[in-house]
Parts: sequence; C-alpha cells; structure tokens
Amino acid sequence: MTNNINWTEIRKDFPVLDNKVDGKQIYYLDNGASSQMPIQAIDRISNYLKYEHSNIHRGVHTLSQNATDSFEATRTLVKQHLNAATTDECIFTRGATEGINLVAFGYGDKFIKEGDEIIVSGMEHHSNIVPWQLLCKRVGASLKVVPMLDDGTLDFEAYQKLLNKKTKLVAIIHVSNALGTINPIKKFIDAAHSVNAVTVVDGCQAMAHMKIDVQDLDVDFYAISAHKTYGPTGLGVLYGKAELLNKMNPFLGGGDMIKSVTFEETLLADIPHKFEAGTPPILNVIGFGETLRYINKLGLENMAAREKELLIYATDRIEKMEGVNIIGPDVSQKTAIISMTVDGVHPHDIGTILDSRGVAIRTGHHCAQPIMNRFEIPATARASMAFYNMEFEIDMLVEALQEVQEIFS
Amino acid sequence: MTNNINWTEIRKDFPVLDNKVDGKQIYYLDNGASSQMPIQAIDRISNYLKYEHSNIHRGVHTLSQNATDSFEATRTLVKQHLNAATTDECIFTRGATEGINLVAFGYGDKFIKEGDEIIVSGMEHHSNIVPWQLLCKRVGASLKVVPMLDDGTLDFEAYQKLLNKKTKLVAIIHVSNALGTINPIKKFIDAAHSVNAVTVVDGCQAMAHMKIDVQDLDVDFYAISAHKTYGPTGLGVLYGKAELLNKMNPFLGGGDMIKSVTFEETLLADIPHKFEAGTPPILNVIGFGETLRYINKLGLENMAAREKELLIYATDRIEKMEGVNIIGPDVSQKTAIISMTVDGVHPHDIGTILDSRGVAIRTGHHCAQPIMNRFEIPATARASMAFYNMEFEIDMLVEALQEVQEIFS
Amino acid sequence: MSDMRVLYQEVILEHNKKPRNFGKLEPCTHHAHGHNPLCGDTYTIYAVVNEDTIQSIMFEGDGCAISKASASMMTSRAKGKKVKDVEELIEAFREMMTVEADRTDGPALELSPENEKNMRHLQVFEGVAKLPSRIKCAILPWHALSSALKGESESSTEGDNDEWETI
Amino acid sequence: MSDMRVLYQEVILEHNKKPRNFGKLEPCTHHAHGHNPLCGDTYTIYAVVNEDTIQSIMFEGDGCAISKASASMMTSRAKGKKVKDVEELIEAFREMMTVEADRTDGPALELSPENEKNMRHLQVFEGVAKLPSRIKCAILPWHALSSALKGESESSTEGDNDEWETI
Ligand SMILES: Cc1ncc(COP(=O)(O)O)c(C=O)c1O
Ligand SMILES: Cc1ncc(COP(=O)(O)O)c(C=O)c1O
Ligand code: FES
Ligand code: FES
Repeated sequence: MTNNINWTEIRKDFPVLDNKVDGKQIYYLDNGASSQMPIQAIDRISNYLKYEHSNIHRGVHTLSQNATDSFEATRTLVKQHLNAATTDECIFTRGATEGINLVAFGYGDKFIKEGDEIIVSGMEHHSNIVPWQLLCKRVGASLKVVPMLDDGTLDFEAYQKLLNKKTKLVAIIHVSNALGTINPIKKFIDAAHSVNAVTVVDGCQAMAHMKIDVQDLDVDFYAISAHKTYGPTGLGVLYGKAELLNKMNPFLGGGDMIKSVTFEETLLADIPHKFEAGTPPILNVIGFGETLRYINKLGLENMAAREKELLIYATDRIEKMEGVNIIGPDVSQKTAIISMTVDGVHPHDIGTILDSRGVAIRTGHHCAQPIMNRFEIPATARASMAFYNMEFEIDMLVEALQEVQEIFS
Repeated sequence: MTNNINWTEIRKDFPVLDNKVDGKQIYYLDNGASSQMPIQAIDRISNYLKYEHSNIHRGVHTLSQNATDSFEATRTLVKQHLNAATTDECIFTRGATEGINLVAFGYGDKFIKEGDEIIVSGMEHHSNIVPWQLLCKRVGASLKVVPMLDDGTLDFEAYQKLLNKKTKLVAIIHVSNALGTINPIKKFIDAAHSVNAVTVVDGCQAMAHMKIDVQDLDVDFYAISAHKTYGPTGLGVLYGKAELLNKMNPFLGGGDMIKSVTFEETLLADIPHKFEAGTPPILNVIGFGETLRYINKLGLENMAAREKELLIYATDRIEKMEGVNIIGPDVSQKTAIISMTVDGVHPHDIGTILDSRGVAIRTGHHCAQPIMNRFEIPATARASMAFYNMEFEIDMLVEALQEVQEIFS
Repeated sequence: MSDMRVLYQEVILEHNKKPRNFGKLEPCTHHAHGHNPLCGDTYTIYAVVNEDTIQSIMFEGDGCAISKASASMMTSRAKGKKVKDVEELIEAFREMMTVEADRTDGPALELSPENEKNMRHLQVFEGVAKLPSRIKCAILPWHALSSALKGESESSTEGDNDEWETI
Repeated sequence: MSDMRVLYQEVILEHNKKPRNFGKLEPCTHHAHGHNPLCGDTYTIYAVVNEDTIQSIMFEGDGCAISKASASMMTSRAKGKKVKDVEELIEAFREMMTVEADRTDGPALELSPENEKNMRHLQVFEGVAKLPSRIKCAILPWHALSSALKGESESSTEGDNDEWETI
C-alpha cells in the first residue's frame, strides 16, 4: 500500500471496475486508450446538467454566470496542473488531436515555408504525424524522422544530426502510448531551441502519470486529452506560450473568437478566446475540473507510485512466461504499460480470448503504425494500468494469456 | 394543450426549470443560446460514464464494442432525423462552428480560387461569416452579402442578382438565432444550384423546431449543434453529400481518419471517418442519442405546435406594451424567439433587471452583429422559448419588463 | 429598496439620461477608444492636457446605463484636475470595483482628501461591484481614460493586449 | 467446450498453422488486395481464371488466425470451380457471417448441392458470426476474392469506396 492509501477503498470511486458487462466480470486494463472517471466527476456532470446548465460567456443571467465561473475554474486548475504562466495559455480543444492540428494550421501555415524541415519521432501517435504530413503537403516543407532504438527509446544522437537551420518545428511524444516509454523531452526541447525550432509535445499519456511543468520544460506547445487523465471524452487542452499564440493565425472562425464582426473588418479576440470559436464542451470542461480536484486530493505522486508497483508486479509475472515478449524499455523508463506479443499468435486472437475472460486490453497498432513497422510486427497486445487497478486483475491477465497459449499450442 | 399532451408533466423531465438558483426561482427563456437536456439523456450519460465507458472503434473487448454500438446508434438516429441518404454523410463535430469550418477548410481550400465569390446573408451568425472571411483571405476569393429587409427577412431578389458564374458557395442560415426568422432556404438552395454553387446551411436553430429533410432540400452541407436541440454541448453534426465529402481535402489529421500511416505514404479512411480524427466526444454522442429518442417519442410536430402556442401568447402580451419593440417578422414566419428593444433602455440593463427577477433571457448582439448594424441598434433582448416553457414564465417576463420601464421611466 | 434600485440609483439614471461632457473634443491632446468585449460597446474619451492638468475632457459612444453614467461622472470628476490626482482616482475606482475579488489583497489605497470626497460621490457604483457581469461596464470608461493618459489609443476591459488583430 | 474452443475450432487452428495455397501466383489473370481497417491487416488474392473456371488460386498476407484460416479454406474450396459457383459460395459465406444482423431479411440462399457441402465445411466459422469484432476477419479474404473476380484491385471490409486517397 503506497503511503497508507487504501486503494481498495479508492477503487470504489470507479464503479465500472467492479461491474459485470453482459453478465461477465470486467478486468479493465485498457487505460491507455481511455481512463475511467471518478464518480465525483460523473456526479458533477450530472448535477451540472440537471440544475446548472446554460451557455456561458456573454450571458447576463445568473445561470449563465455561474456556468461561466465553473467553466473558468477548470481553466485555473489546468493552469496549475501544467504550471502554465497564465490561464490565457491554456486553450480548450476537443482533444489532443485538435490541439496538435491547431498548431499545424495556426502556427504551421503562417511560419513554415517551402524547404523548411519538420522533425517528428518514429514513436509518434498518428495524431502527431498526420497533421505534419498534411502541413508539409500544404506548404512544401519536408518531414524528418528520429529513429527508434531496439530497446524502444529514441535515438538522441540521430536526432541531433537531423537538427539544422532548416528545422522549424519538432513534434515529439512525451510518453509512448504503444510502449510506455518516457522520453527525456527536456533534452529534446533544449536541442530544438538551439536551432530556434519550436516544439510540440504530445502529452496525452503523460499528464495522468507524472507532474508536468511546461515552464520548466520550456516547451512551446503541449497537447493533452482529458479522457486519458480520468476526465471526459470530447475535451483536451493545448498549452501554448502566449507569445506564440498571440502571433499565430486564428484557427476556427466563429462566435467568441472575435471582438467584433462587420463584413468589412473583423477584429480577433485575445487569447485564449481567439482559439475557442463557438460554444465549447461546457459539461466536459466542468466535469474535468472535478477530475483535477480529485487528482489533487489523492496526490499525483501517490497515484504514480501505485502504478509503479503494479507495473513491477505485472512485468515480473509476464516476464516469466515463455513465448511472451515485452516490447519496450524496462520498468525504470516507462509508465504502467506492457506491450507484448505471443509467439505464433496474432494479437487480435489474444484480444478475443482475453475478452472472453473479461480482460479488457487493447490489441492493434495503437495508432502508432511506424512503431510496428520498426519492430516488424503487425500489432501488439497492450495492457495499460491505472492506480485503481489491482494485482488480481493482473493475475487474471496472466491466466488468460496462458489460455491463449494453450489454445494455440 | 397540444394534442392532449400534458406539458406540465413533460416539464418534470427538465429539473433545472423548476430549480432555485442562489435561492431564486429561475424562468428559463434562453433556449436559443442553449437548450436543456431531458433527464433521460442526462441519466444515460451518467450511466454510460459509471458502467460502460471505454474508447470506441478498434477495441476487441466487449466494453469497447458496446460503446461503439451505442455511439453508432446515435449516428443512425441522426441520419433518420435529417433524412440523410446514409450514415456516412453524418459527421460528428464539436458543434456547428466546427462543422462550418470543416467545409471551409475541406471544401473551400480545395475548390475555391482567387476571384471566386462566396455569398453569405446579412442574417448570419458569426460562425457562418468568419470562416468565410478567413477562407477568402486564404484563397483570394471575395464575400458578397444578401441584404435584409425591414421586416427581418432576406431580400431574395437581391440574392438572385448576386448569383453569377463566379459564385462558388452560398452560406445561409436556416433560422435566425437573433430574430427567429425562418428562411425559405429551399428557394435559396435551388437558385444557388442554378449557377452550380454549393450550399452550406447553418441549421443550428432549426433542428429542434422543425422537420429537416436534407434530401428534399437538396442541400450540400447542413450544420447543427446538439446543445441547441436538447442535447449536450461539445457535439455537432455536419451533414454533407457523400459525393462532396469524398472529394474534399481531409481536415484534422490523426487517429481513425486514416487507413494506414507510414512516413512515405498515408492512406485516408473513408467517410465519415475521414473527417473524424481522434477520439470523438463519446459521452456526448451517446447522450445525444437519448435526446433524439426522447424527441421521437414526444413528436417534433407536437413540440413545434406547443412552441407556436407560446410564441403567440408571448407576442400578444408584449405587443401590448408601449415602448417595447419586437424586431423581426410576424409569428407566421418565425420560431419561438422574441427579440426586442425597450425605448431608452440599453438591452444589458434589461438583462440585469430581468435576472434579478430570475428571468433568464439573452441580451446582446447574439453573435450576429451585422443584424444589429442593419437595424442600427447596439443589441436586443431576446426571449427564446422551448416546448417545456409555460405561460406563467412569459407572464413573469412581462412583469419584469414592466419593472424595467418603471425604473427607467 | 429593491436590489435593482440599489444598482440603478437615481444619480446613475439621471447621468444616463443626461450625460455630462458628451460629444467629441477636437482638437485634443489625448484620446482613447475603449471596448467591452462582453457586449461590444465602445466609448471614446477625449482630453486636453496642459501643464499636468486635464483642462477639458469629453466622451462619445454608446452603452448601458452603468457605463454611460460612469463615463459622465468620471469626466465631471476629472475635469480641471491634475493628471496624477486623476490617476489616483482611477486606481481607487478600479479598487472599489474589484473589491469583491481580492478583498484580502492588503489595505485600501490612501487617498488625498479631495479624492476621498470624489470616491464618496462615486459610491453609487458600489452596487455594480456585486454584479460580476456588469463590473466591466462601470470600469470601461476609466480604462479608456487611463489608456488615453498613457498615450495609448485602444483599450479593452479584457487584458492588455494592445494590438488588435484583424482578419 | 468453452466459447473460445467453439471459435477457435481445431480446423481453424490447423489451417492457421499450415495455410494452404499460401504464396504469390504469377502470372495471374485476377488479383485483389483486401484491407481490414479495424486492424490494418491486408491480404492479396491471386487467381488464374480460364474458361469461366478458377484454374488456380493463391493468397498472400498476414493477419489473425480467423482471417488466415478463412483464406486458406476459401482458396481450397474455390480451386478448380466455376466462377459462378464460387460467386454463389461467396454469397453464402457472407450470409452466414451476417446472419445475426439480419436474420429476418428473407429466406436463405438456395445453394447448389456442391455448395451445400462446401458450406458444411465452412460451418466452423459460425462461431465467428457471433463476435461482431471478428466477422470482418473471416470475410476479408472473401471480399478480396469477390473484388478480384470483378476485375477490381482493391477492396475493404468497410464500404465500397474503391479509390484510396493518400496524403
Ligand atoms: C444560428 C447559429 N449558428 C451557429 C451557432 C454556433 O453554434 P456553436 O456555438 O454550438 O458552434 C449558433 C449558436 O450559438 C447559432 O445560434
Ligand atoms: C500518445 C497519444 N497521442 C495522441 C492521442 C490522441 O488523442 P485523442 O484521440 O484524444 O485526440 C492519443 C490517444 O489516442 C495518444 O495516446
Ligand atoms: S453592457 Fe456594454 S458597457 Fe455595459
Ligand atoms: S485481426 Fe486483422 S484480419 Fe483479423
């Protein structure tokens, strides 16, 4: 038990975990795809919708003002969680995907030109590859790729060689969703800055598991999705340095992102509103605020320590299984993700058999096909754990993996 | 009572309506800004989050498959509501604003060129103006504006004169959020097609109040927001003809909008997924499905009839007030929106005084500044009614307006 | 007295109806345009400053009763005053308007006796400070005056980003 | 027999381990590439058609046990058969796989005695029809064969959009 926290009690805040689905007990080890929300945040959404809903901003009436206050309170919590300098630097998006695309359109189309180079890593999620491919096509820039090493980490030396004065932007993942690898992004950011490239970090898999300090990292843009941090789907945050956000092109046009509109001249609003056109996902933002309060109360460091315990336990058990191979670095360099292959069995067959035992893991390329190509595998079976998981769930995972091996023996 | 429906009973499905906020009874007449969700949809979201949440698509496990099924069931309901030819033509967005921007980027940047013309109406919401201003700036096209007549309708003759072979796109609002005007969009669409222009209709204020049939309208793109149709914030639908969607540029890049990714070549997914990059707002989509079921059960035509009753009642009462002016067409040509000015009183002062009596209306330019400029007013006070409103709420509105006049007498 | 009567004091309603110093002042040495993004209302403040004194001051624009009365009373108070005294008054007015937000932020400003008196007159706006949605209305003209005195030409009740981007 | 044993019948596991007709067939008269977007797996089917008969047929690609066994058994059944009989078999197989979805859609296909027999062999895939997430695995090679016979070169288990757009 980490820090005397009673994890069995904590687990009760997540009703789905001990729920039966179609009469079958679920063992939820798919947190990397989407994590579960604490009941406090679920109830907050429900109460908001029952008693407090109204559109926000510009409303003179009490309901609207209260909703605006609850909405903006989340922005303050987000600012604290990321240690942004101001709330203006925290833009609400639909998710990390929109956040990264916002940078590609708002920053990329304005500042990246023909012949420029964009560096991405070979470990990226598709959402940190495709927007840059599309941008390159629009503006005539080219994409360079930082290779991965056999141990599932990035080749920093190769990265340094790729950097040059044509490099205008470096897009890199903080924690790999496919392997769990924690990249030393501060080093990558510093090196990018040495050639004056801006940096875009995909922090989707990081925020739930470690303290993020955007000022300390000196990162230019940092994108997350709430649903990977015990919050709701439909919401993300893009952190951007105010100085950059101010000089970027706007992205979506519409209400709230303007000061005034006439057909002759339209004045843009200041950040963050400049990038928040239209009615935002109010209920999701308010729900996420409650999630962040929950995390603050439980303590991110306690959650991380518990996840490390689970990772070590699971790694020990799985490493002992012959014919099961873990892809990725050792436990000291990763979050609680175990990505594996089973000799002679396609990962989707693993997934189906595990599912028949109620074990919910993800199989496939995890939207990171370049990693699969790198390791010359079609896919992996990935178990991803959260602080609310328990050893018995890992035991069930192992038992089900044994059944896979028996069936395919 | 319309059709023997007991509206007092129906009203209980919307707890906020009879709720006290800060100890004060609320009279919610701000449905044009955002409508309330029925308790059935709220509970659906809550249950989904408590017992069923998982990321969708690509998941082999039961939880993920069930969530995918619930998610896609909403798409089928949306297809039925809009009478789209296929579900592939119904794209989930964050809201109407994103939907319109998607067309501007995906269609506009590909097919609209320097010297081309885009027509918008003078009655548009900013979200159907600014994306086109931004597009014009990107590609060098120019914007033409259909003027409004004194009665708050569009000048169709002037529109016909604007149409010519340079016209590539016509963007028009179905129902004005500021005035309630129902535009005869079928006529506008036909005329646009006669010069081969594509049409983008902003249906935000229409879907909750009338049957939409995109095939009958023969509209090319139709955008809505769920939160204006008794659904959640953070969700919209863009309907687009498959033929057009297929040939458009993709918009946001990321997971799910691709068939496969390599650094050399990335294959795009088929519609609708081509335009749905990243994890969608799953909980919002599932909640909206329940809203649509609710609407189906109650009957859109019953809801509309009840709204007409309320509109007539309110119009009668307000028309009798000296010094209060209703802007916009008569009740036969509009939805249940009353936009007004009070002689000698700025609309925000009206808003504040009404709020002190618990009457929640919206005051301001309603993100439609060109309308305000047209009528040479800074703003209006807008009461917007839904089927769940009651005559006593309108009485309270009138009483509060009388207080406004007394204070400012 | 009902809440609304506290907010819309007679003085405010009277200034709203008959605003003082309303109109354009040309030529002038300072002027600034103030914008309230919450409603879209704008005011322009014009001033002639000479020997550190605001010799004359006028305002133009349209907005709610609160903002108009605020502009009217502000210009009445500022006319003929030393710039530094007016700056102190601006500070004091802003403090009154944000007092709800950060009451714990330390002691109130030490005002000159003159400004103590001015502030007693401006007390009629205290009711506004309790209505977050209207605070910006009251502050709007003061912001604009403050910008004008600093030699800036645009101001907004939101933040200090001076460059206004257009499409 | 556990659920999983019903799904992963011995025959399936055996075909997965030792797929028949595996490899490239060149030259050939027909070939098509089939893609399952749910997992990214792809197969290519090659066939030599002559006098309305599939003289030879092979497949290449990688995927799960279900898809591989399906491709292996399909090619075994199709080899040496009349094109129209194979088309009937494709139809029957698809029907078996979607039977859960629209059982009420009318009577089952009337099959030739030959295909009746074929279908009895292919019954081992019935378990798959109960697992929506895996149906596409079983159908994938059949889709590709169907496309190949139609003279198309690409197919997908999702929809019929043949042009594959690239970035
Ligand atoms: C007519 C109209 N169009 C567009 C919008 C924009 O919708 P959203 O803010 O939900 O994107 C609104 C709502 O504000 C509207 O009323
Ligand atoms: C590392 C990483 N980046 C980006 C994403 C995309 O996030 P979303 O789908 O929420 O936009 C994900 C999740 O799928 C992820 O794990
Ligand atoms: S409402 Fe615009 S300044 Fe008061
Ligand atoms: S999992 Fe790819 S075809 Fe079966």
